[in-house]
Amino acid sequence: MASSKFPLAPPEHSRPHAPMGEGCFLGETERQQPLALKEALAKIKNWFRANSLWVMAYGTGCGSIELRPLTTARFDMERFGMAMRPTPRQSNVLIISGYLSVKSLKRVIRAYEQMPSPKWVVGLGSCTINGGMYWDSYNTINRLDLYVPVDLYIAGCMPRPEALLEGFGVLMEKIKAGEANGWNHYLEQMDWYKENQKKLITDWDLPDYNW
Amino acid sequence: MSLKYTIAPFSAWLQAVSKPFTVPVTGGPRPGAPRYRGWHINDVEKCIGCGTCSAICQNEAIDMVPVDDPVVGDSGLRPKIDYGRCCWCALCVDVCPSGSLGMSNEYVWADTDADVFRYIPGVDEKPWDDSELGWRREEGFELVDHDRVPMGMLDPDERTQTWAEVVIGYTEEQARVEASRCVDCGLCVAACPAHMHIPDYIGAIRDGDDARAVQIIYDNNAMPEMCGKVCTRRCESVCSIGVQGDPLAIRWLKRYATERFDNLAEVLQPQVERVGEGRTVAVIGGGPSGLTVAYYLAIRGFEVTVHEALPQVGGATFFGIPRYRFPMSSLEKQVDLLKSAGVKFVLNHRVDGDELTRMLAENDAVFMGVGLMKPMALRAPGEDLPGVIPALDMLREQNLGHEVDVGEKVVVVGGGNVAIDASRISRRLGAEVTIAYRRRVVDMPADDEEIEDAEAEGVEIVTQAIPLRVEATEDGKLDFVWGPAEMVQEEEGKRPRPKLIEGVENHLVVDRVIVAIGQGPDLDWLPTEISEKICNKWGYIEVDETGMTAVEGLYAGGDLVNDTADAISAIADGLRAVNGIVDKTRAQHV
Amino acid sequence: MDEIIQRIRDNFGVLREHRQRDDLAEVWIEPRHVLPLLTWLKEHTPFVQLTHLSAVDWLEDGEFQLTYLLTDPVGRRSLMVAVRISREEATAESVHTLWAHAVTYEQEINEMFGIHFPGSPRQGVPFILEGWDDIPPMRRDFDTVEYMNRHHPSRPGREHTDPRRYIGQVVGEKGYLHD
Amino acid sequence: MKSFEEILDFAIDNEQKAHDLYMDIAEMATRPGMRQTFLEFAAQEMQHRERLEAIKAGKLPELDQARVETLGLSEHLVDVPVEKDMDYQSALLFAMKAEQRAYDLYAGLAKATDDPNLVTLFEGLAQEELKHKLHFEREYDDVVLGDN
Amino acid sequence: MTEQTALERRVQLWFGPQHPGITGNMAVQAWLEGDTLTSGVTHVGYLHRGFEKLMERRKFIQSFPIVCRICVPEPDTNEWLLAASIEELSGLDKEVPEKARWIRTLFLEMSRLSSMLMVLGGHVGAMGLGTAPNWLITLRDYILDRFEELTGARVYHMYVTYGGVRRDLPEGFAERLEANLQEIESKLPLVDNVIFDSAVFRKRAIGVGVVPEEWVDELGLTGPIVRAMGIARDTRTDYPYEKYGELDIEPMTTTGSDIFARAWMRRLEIAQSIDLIRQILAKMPTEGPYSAKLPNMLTWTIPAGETYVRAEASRGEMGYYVVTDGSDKIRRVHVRGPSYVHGVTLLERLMPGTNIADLSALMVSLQVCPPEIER
Repeated sequence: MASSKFPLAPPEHSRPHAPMGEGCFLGETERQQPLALKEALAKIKNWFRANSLWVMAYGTGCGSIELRPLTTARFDMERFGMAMRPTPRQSNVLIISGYLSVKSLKRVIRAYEQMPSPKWVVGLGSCTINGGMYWDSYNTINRLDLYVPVDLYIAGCMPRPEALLEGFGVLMEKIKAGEANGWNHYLEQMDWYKENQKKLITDWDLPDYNW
Repeated sequence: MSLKYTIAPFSAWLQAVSKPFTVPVTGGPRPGAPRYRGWHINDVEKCIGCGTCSAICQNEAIDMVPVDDPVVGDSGLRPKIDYGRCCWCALCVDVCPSGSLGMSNEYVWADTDADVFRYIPGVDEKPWDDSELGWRREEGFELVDHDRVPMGMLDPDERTQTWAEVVIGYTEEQARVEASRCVDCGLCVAACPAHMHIPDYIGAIRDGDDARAVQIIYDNNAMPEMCGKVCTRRCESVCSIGVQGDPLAIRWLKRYATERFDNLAEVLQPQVERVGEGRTVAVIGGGPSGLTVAYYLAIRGFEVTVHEALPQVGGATFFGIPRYRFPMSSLEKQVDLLKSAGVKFVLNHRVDGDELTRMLAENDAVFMGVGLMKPMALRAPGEDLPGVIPALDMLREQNLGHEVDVGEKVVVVGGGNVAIDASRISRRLGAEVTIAYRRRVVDMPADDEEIEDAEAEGVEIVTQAIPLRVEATEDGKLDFVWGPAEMVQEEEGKRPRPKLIEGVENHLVVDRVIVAIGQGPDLDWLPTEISEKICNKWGYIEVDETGMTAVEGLYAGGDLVNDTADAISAIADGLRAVNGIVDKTRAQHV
Repeated sequence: MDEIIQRIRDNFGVLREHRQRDDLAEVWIEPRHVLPLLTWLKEHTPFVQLTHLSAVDWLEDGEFQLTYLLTDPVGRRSLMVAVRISREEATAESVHTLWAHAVTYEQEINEMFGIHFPGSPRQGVPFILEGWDDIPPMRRDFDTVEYMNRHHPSRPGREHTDPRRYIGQVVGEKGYLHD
Repeated sequence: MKSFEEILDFAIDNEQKAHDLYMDIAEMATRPGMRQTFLEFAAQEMQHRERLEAIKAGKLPELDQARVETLGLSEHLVDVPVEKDMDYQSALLFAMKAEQRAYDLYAGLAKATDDPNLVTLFEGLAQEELKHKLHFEREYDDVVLGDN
Repeated sequence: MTEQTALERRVQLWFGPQHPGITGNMAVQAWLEGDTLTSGVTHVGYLHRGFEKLMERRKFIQSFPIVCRICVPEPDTNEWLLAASIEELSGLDKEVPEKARWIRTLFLEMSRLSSMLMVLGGHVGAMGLGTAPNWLITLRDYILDRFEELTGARVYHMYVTYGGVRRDLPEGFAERLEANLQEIESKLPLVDNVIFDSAVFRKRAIGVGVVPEEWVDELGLTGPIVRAMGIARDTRTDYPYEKYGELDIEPMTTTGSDIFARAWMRRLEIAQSIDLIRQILAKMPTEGPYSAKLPNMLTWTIPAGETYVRAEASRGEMGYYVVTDGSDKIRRVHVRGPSYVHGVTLLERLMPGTNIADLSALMVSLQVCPPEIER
């Protein structure tokens, strides 16, 4: 599986059919670099990443109502290098703004997989943690982390824009420290995620991975 | 399209110099509004662990978790909030019967771990614990009903003219409304000495199933109609609704349900194993504890004989409680139930020491519940004068249907229920009544409602009055001399004691001085070899956790055993003995 | 209002009627009268708008109730026409020919209750749900909590102690009328 | 009585006598539980005696001179004779009265003497007896007069 | 290059659910020939939570926090409708205190105002104009500040309950609200400049998305869509509820029935709302209880019955059809949101012939709110 160009073996439990070839997005190119340089580069990279969070404009639930004040003049998230992007291809932050119906979850998985790495998922509100007020609904999931890797939870129903800003502050710190690695986890545990997704989405008609 | 429409939008540029809308980043997030609904806070000292917050939460976000040992009036449970469920609707705060739960105005909490968003407010330390602002319980908006359905009563003027029951009782509709106030917390169950299934029968009454309510009531109380009328109601004193409003009228609801049915044997269908088939039990004393033992053993096949010194069973509930509170018909209904269960009664028969010894030999078990029959003496000079009478004697004579003459003016010494009963009876006998009590009205052991009723009926209460002596006057009356007292707080937390103010004497000329200062055990008739084993220094009887005394096979209960001396505790003692006797019988079967 | 109800009574027969408010009345009619009555109301009375079409599941009675809310926008009053149909193979006549938006209502009721409206264009086409494999969720016999437990696991680690039971347990609450 | 020690001996003797009296009453008590009551009273007198002995031996600080406020219960209650079938109420009453008498004795002695040291000692002993009396008064107030 | 057939020229396009131009989490499946839609189908269900099912297993008081989630931009109409319908069926409506009714009217009108400010912002935002949304959404946020002060929350207020409201107005509330209203009024001319006097907006809005008058009765259209045709219909005046009957209020109308007219309707109604709020504040009694005495909400049962209660949301007539069966829970509730017709049948009818670039503008002008379609 590992080509000579990518000496790093694929992580354990990785999806056997995950393409690891040239040009693949997975290719976090690992060259034989001095350790110190590698660390320094990683730090610089993470600093840039943390300060240019591009958020995908997908209002999946109620919580997105507080994204509008956040993007406009009063709370103005562009001050912090964050911007809304209309397409997954340009985004690296996916905000799951609350509950997800099964129908939405399908689209969310697809959108998430289309986002280029590194990417982070932020769960807003009770619903993403344990189902929130729709805990007994037949149509909403109770735990978001079963289906996509969640890097940060912001509690509230729904969290106010100020809480979101604080939350993004936490996310930025985690990114700078190199601790927000949900996207890696998703790849490493792909089998587990896919199993959960397919267990719930009975009419699975998606490709196994959306590039 | 005119030029205007091309130019007008550019006016927006003028805003470049105006004050920006943007909230500054410095100084952290804006504080929430004064009544913002943020993270929960809980005053755990005030919280009673009733779980109403958890019950009203539509998201099942609140778990009750044990944090402390349960005590009467506090389950020891505290709410733990799951912020993966909470929707910040604050119904939990608005419903909180103790008013302990609140919300701070803090709202920021972000974490990478989904499992951290749970805590017990007030127990797990949080930065917002001391938050002054935030959503709180507010008077004027209650989600539970604080107001009890008022009980109909005879008019006070009318009452003194009749022996009819003062309390009229709830109508069906009133009972349903009152029952619907219950929040099903169960604190009352712990407070009730017999641990009656209070929320369950209230629920049955609320749902309109009175027969079920009666079955639940009789499940662990064989004299509930009596309790429904005269119980001391520890349950109501811990009722969670009672913290901020009127407690549920648990007694009146029990009264309502039990009064609904005349033939109890038909309604109650005990489903028990007749483990006592072929065994005999003697019960000495037909009071609440004895009758409880008799009923629950009889339905289990035991052959039970109740020995009673008076011509009627009921014990203190017969001779000690005036008929206007507990009519004879109610008592007879209970006795009928016992008879239908096969209990035998030997009336007008006082058991003596030899007979007790014989009974112990002849029966599988003997239960003794003879109560406190000896009135405490005043021990003031003049107590032997004719006209100074113990209240118990007066009550007994009255209840036995004998003529009682109290004259025109009476002073009753004491502040317990007996004193109140004696006063109210005297009122009905046409006398002017004064109660002389050593302490304050709040210290009176008598039921608050009873005190109010007595006052409504024209009984005058003189407090902090210490009896000094009784003297005979020349015209054949009695001069009751008393001195005023001051209340001294000797120890923190204990009730203050009265201390005589020397040198002042007040006189009250009356026809009768009725002494109701308390009563003690009268066990002189016990054989010494038994009394030595079972009595403690105060002359009361000691039993183990099965209700048995140090004498094998001799069980005891009631006022003789417990230190609260009320009917429901006696019933609880009876139940304990039932358990003990049944368990022992079962063990013998094996 | 009284006059309209009187005319319905005369021409179609009313099983039950109820005046909720001055501007709101409800009549229960037989299923066979639904289309004629609604057509008549739309064509010959001021009740020209269909405000909503809703279904109620009376599981105990083995029936569904369909409620058509018709509004007279000029006279500012509404009339609810209710009809009970059997829950077995539940079928009702479509009114989409009278009001185009009834298609959506009928599509939704078809999906959420399983009531079939023959002739309505989008019957059987999923409207809200996707990949649904259980009985229609708005039926009373569909248990949403049971479904949730099967499909949407909750976060573990919670334990609730019911105060009522807990207290009973601690104090040793017992019954004596049964063993 | 002259010396400090003599007086203490006298007091110790008094306590011993009281103890013996209670023992005698306990011996003849017929009512259930009353024997135990009087045995306890006797044991209390023994404790009082031991306390005085400890003071005499210098093991304890001198007697507390603070005035004890009693409830003034016994003064207005009748005397009770020693009987074999005394009940708990009578027993308490008897004990209260006994302590009152002891107090009266010491208080009288304190008045009758001029030596300021002895006055102090007698008054200390008197207060000690009042403390004992208060103990019984409290018990009487709680147990006998619970309803009053 | 060979000639393409009509079929070959036809393109199927999924517009949404993840698309910045769509009004919330919904989708339109559109068929195009070139830039022009030949037909379209609305797809919803992405936000379906089963409110109506969930309310069937919640006690009355437990249903009340959940209903506000049915429409996120304007939750309060839902709260009021549930309260009003349950009050009507239980007979509690006779006990709602005078002051509570005034507070409710104020609350509903504030809610309309905040919703319309947001939608007008969204309206031009969907056409790619960025200035006005920045202002309007901020102005809405000032109203949210007042909501926060009044109810304890910014968006989901959970404030109107059976028998009244949950809290009294805070001290000095009217003055602070008046200051916000003045702030909004002072900004409105600027908003007019960048929206209604903007050549871009006028060119794209005038004459586009015209709703014919015949459809009103056929589809049961309500609200600003109807008023933008010049028909004066408004639930607040037609079926006066709470204190609307005591206010000086006339339905606003305009003509044109196109996207511009509907945007202008909102602009008119923002001014109307501001006026109404001032009237309410002036007439509101200062003293008195804000809630009736409630029975124990954990055990409350109400008699069996059916009713339909309606209110004017910023999008049109919103109604609750509620059935009770004498138990402690709702038997059935059917939420009739205005978008149910506007977002599905009406939108699908308007789509053929519409330019794909105008689709966003068209949807937002109908103010489609997907959660109230699927609940």
